[in-house]
Amino acid sequence: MPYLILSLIKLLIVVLILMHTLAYLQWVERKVIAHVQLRVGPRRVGPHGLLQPLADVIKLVTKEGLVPSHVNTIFYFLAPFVAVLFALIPMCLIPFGGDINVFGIHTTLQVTDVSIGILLVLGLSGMGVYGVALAGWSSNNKYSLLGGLRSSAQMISYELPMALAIAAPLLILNTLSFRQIVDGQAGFYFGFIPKWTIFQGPFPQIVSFLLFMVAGFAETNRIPFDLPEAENELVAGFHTEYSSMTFAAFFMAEYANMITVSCIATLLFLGGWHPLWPEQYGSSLVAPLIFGASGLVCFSHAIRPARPFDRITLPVFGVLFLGIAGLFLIPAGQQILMPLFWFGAKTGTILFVFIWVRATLPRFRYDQLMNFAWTFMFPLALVNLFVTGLLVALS
Amino acid sequence: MPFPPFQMIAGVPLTWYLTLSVVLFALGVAGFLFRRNIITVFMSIELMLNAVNLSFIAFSYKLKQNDGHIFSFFVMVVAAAEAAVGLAIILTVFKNRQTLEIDEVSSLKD
Amino acid sequence: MQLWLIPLLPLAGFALNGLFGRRLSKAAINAIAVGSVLLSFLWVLKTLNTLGAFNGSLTAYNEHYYTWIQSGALNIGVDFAIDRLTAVWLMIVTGVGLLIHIYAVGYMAHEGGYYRFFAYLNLFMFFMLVLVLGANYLLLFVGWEGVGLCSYLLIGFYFLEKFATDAGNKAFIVNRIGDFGFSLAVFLIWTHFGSLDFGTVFGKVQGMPVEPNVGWITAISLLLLVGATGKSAQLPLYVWLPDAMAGPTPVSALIHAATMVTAGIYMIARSAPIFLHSASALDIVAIVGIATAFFAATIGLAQTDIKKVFAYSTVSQLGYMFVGLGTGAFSASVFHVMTHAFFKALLFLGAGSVIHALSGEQDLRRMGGLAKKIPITCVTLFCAGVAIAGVPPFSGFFSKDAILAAAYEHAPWMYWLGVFTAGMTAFYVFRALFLCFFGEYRGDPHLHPHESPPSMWIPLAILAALSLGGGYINIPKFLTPMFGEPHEGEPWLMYVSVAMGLGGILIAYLFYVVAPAIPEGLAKAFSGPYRWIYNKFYVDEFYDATVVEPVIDGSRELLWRIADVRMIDGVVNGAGTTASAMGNLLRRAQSGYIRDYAGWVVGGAILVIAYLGLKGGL
Amino acid sequence: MDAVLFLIFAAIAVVCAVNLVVQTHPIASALSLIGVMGSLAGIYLQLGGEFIAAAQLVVYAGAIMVLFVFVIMLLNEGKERKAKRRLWVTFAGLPLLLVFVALIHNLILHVLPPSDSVQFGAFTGGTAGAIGMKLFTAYLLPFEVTSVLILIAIVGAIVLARKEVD
Repeated sequence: MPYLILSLIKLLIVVLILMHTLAYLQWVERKVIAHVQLRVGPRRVGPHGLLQPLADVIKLVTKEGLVPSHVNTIFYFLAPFVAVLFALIPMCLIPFGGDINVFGIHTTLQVTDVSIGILLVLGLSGMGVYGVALAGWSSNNKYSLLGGLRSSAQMISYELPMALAIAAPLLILNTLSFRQIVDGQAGFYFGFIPKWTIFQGPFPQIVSFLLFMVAGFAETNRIPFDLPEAENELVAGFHTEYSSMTFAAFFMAEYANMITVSCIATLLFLGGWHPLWPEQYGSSLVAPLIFGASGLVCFSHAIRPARPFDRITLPVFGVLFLGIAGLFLIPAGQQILMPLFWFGAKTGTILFVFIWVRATLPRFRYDQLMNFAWTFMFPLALVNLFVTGLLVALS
Repeated sequence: MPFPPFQMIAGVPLTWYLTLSVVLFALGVAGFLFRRNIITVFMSIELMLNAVNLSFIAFSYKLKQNDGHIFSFFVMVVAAAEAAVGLAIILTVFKNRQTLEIDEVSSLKD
Repeated sequence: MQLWLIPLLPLAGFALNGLFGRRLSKAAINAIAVGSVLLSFLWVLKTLNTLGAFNGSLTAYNEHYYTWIQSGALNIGVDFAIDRLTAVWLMIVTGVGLLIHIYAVGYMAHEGGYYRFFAYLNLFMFFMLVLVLGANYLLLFVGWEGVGLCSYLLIGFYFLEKFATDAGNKAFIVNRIGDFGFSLAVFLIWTHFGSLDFGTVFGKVQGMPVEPNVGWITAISLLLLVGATGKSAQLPLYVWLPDAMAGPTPVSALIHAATMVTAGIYMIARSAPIFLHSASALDIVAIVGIATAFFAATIGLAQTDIKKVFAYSTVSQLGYMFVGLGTGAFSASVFHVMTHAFFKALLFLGAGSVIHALSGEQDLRRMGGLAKKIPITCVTLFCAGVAIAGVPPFSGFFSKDAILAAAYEHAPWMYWLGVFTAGMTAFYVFRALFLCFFGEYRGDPHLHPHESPPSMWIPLAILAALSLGGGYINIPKFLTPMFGEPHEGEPWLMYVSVAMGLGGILIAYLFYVVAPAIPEGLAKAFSGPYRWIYNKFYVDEFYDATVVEPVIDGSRELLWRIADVRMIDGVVNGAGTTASAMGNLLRRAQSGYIRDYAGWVVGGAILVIAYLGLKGGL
Repeated sequence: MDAVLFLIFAAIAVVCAVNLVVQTHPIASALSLIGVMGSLAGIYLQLGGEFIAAAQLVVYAGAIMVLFVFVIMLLNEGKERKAKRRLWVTFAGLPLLLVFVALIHNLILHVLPPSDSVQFGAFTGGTAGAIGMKLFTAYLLPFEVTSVLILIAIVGAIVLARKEVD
């Protein structure tokens, strides 16, 4: 069955990319926060600490995974597994680009296209709470338990505004399949305003986009909503008792969830892989320009290197970047890479916002968190949905 | 029922689905009868509901109408409401009696 | 044509006053109550004018609003209809009603429950208009019961006095008997004509032959008559009307003289086609009428309460109207209804004005010599007197004369009895008037009678004019298309009745102005009959003994002690005890453990499924 | 292929259900119930009920069971103790249940011909669109009524579970 094999290949690619993204996302986070806080961040391992993630992985794997004696073993080990599982599965449903033809095989840049993709993603990400809750409960420790309770309460509470916020653009696009969602946002108003749902008539979905983002922060237990792992109140919340790989699993889960949320936001509100402005204004030249520029920057640095081995590494990267820029210029490559580039760019921006917020905002208090969900976001989402529905019905 | 080999039948016989739903339902009943933890009993009820849903879906497949889906949708809604109220009740029971043993809560008798 | 506006306006007035009256100022209440009636009067005028009632070209007009009851063959709509009969009644009800409302503003000025009174009054107007406008027997019945209710409420208006509430109950209960007959009649009409619409029913009746002897139509007619005797206070159900005088005087005038009590007349006149198809029924109507007229008049001779006198005179006048109906002179009796509405309303309002002047005194023996003190009232009352006495050319003369003529054609003895009654009427009315206005004042010396405010005497004046000139409104001619040509009697009949009327007046003058000694002497000489008459022939006592007491005892002993306590309570308690006994047996099965119950349920389910399976041939 | 998938899902469902019954710890039961629900969602997909499958995941597994788990953790009331009495329920119940299953199974075989079988994608009436269309036309009133029901349930739950202020 070519279909099965094809899917397996795609799956493999997605997993590889995802894993590296996870690892390097963390590097990016550390770097960004460092710069926000006027530090330099990791730079020991590799140039600009580029090999830091690798080091971390090695550290986590080789560390001794110690299991506290009082935990409920089965669930203790089940929990991180569940967390990672339901963090990774949605990735199979997310399209990264349109149809492509590689070596005569016509396929889509997506592991599988389900007609109810968005619903499934919602459901699966909803399952993620079990990981946290189980972890908290099974490690038989009041801080963890509190963390678990908090996270489950928080996730239930924020799933409602999230679902409502998702429902509004779906009303406009009138489909549940990611592919059609993105197709519904193709084109431009007056030739330059992209038809993304945050701009699209009859009712631009800016409100629901913001709601979705906030709910996304809460769903992924990110600052300012990271109550389940509030160090200063609960030691480390639900993963207090976890170490080495099991801890790493939760870490991965959290970052994977971040990526999922960003992807969904991109697909649902920011027009997926559709360019920011139309082709004829040269939107397809952005990528090569950026990569080319960075390549040149590498070379310019290589002229006066900070460290001796930079004389070797920087040119390598320069060549790499220039090569990528070149790939973007040949039509075949462009046809495959352009969508990926735009998609990546938008998702990356949102991820950057995640990190930025973490570096900036303080943490909520728990009651504030709940009140915010139920007394502000939920009604707002309802109103937004109502207005959208009304306008859609009218137009 | 003799299992026909796969290549002989196209697809899965509908009866399997119904049998599955019966088995699940029976297991739900069993949970209701044998467990003594209120929450577990409650969950067995949910299990029964799910079994019934399955049979709804199966029959609506046979009849090629989606009314069954709608019924099971309503079942879900009612189950949600039931869960909310039921769990609240369980909380109050626990608050008042410090136990979840269903046999301790036998004030129906008098 | 918006007929519905006519009754709805007073209803609106009722709603406003009834709901918010407590908080409204008296001026506002007056505005609402009188205004609503005024508006509906004006609307009646406009409607009748557009329908051409005033140039005599009125034809039946019907409006259907919606289907009220629709079950099987039974189809009852809310229909309002106007024909000539209705037109007359609309004019009477709204016109006289309006005057009495205005009068009441002055009369009730110092009473408590002001807004309540006017709310009830408006409600009464609403029901009366529904009664008149309704185009089928059920609507008629609705109005019928409604006015009964209002009469009950208003008789018992001073509900702090026991006699008032008693009188209210009496009116209500006695009317129940009549309404019972009426409803039976309605059922019969439905069963035999398959409809309740006037049009359909009468249409079917036309096709039928006149019943020589008793038959269905007669039964229906007689049951209708029972209803009419209840509402219109005829023998043997007249007893409630005199007591109804416990209510405020405007009520007596409006409800118990001018409008409601004539509902019976209206109903029979409306059902004329049915009655005309049963000779015997008509005879009975006439006999009831004449008997009532004579009987009530005799009682009226000796009453000392001014309102009671007029009450009995009302009963007796209603008797006249029944005579007219019974002798087939429908138009004549409708004519009399109108004139009677004028002068009897005037009598009551005048009496009210007198009572007002004497601040609550009603006993003729404690009046006298008021002519100088309250001249306007005096004059107007005498206008009414001559009108009722049938002195030509005043209104009473025409209508009464028409009736008597018809009575003579029907049966001379009725004529003679009627004429004699007319004499008595003249006598006792003028007796009352002389006692009230002539001679010297016999009442409480400390109180100084004063003339009533204009809001009271203006209506009096208007009514006086009407009762003097009302005879020239030729109702019989107006009603000709419905009831045929009014037949002229020989002139000498007229002379006789006029003579009797004048004679009655003269005797009254002789007795109570010239030589007041004579009546006492007579009373002593014929003390036996006098006491009988004075005590109204002990009719109330007779009813008490024969009807009321047995009913009360029966309900206490039989229904309460035996039926209720023994049987019903026995059954109920028995059920309870049996149930608890069963429960005691069954509670063995109730272990209180939910899982046991679940087990039972499962077992039952399995049994059911097994049964179904086996039945399905498993 | 269909059969294999079905057997996998069914196996998971049955095993989880049995686990639900035999486990003495509520949280284990809860997790196994979630397993049942997940596998049922798969089976719904096979039967063409894609919307219901999603709803199963979102509503049942995603919301209701979370509530259960939440409450279990909140009360944190350890394992069930050994049964002291009322053993007759067990002894009478098991055979009864077997009879029950056998009866209905026979009934099914009796009623349905073994020929009609399920192919994936043979029934497409279960899409969100189709369901929504029917839900908001033919079943509008029940839908509204259920919404009222939920409202009542919310109020009831709050009233029951709120702290006594006194």
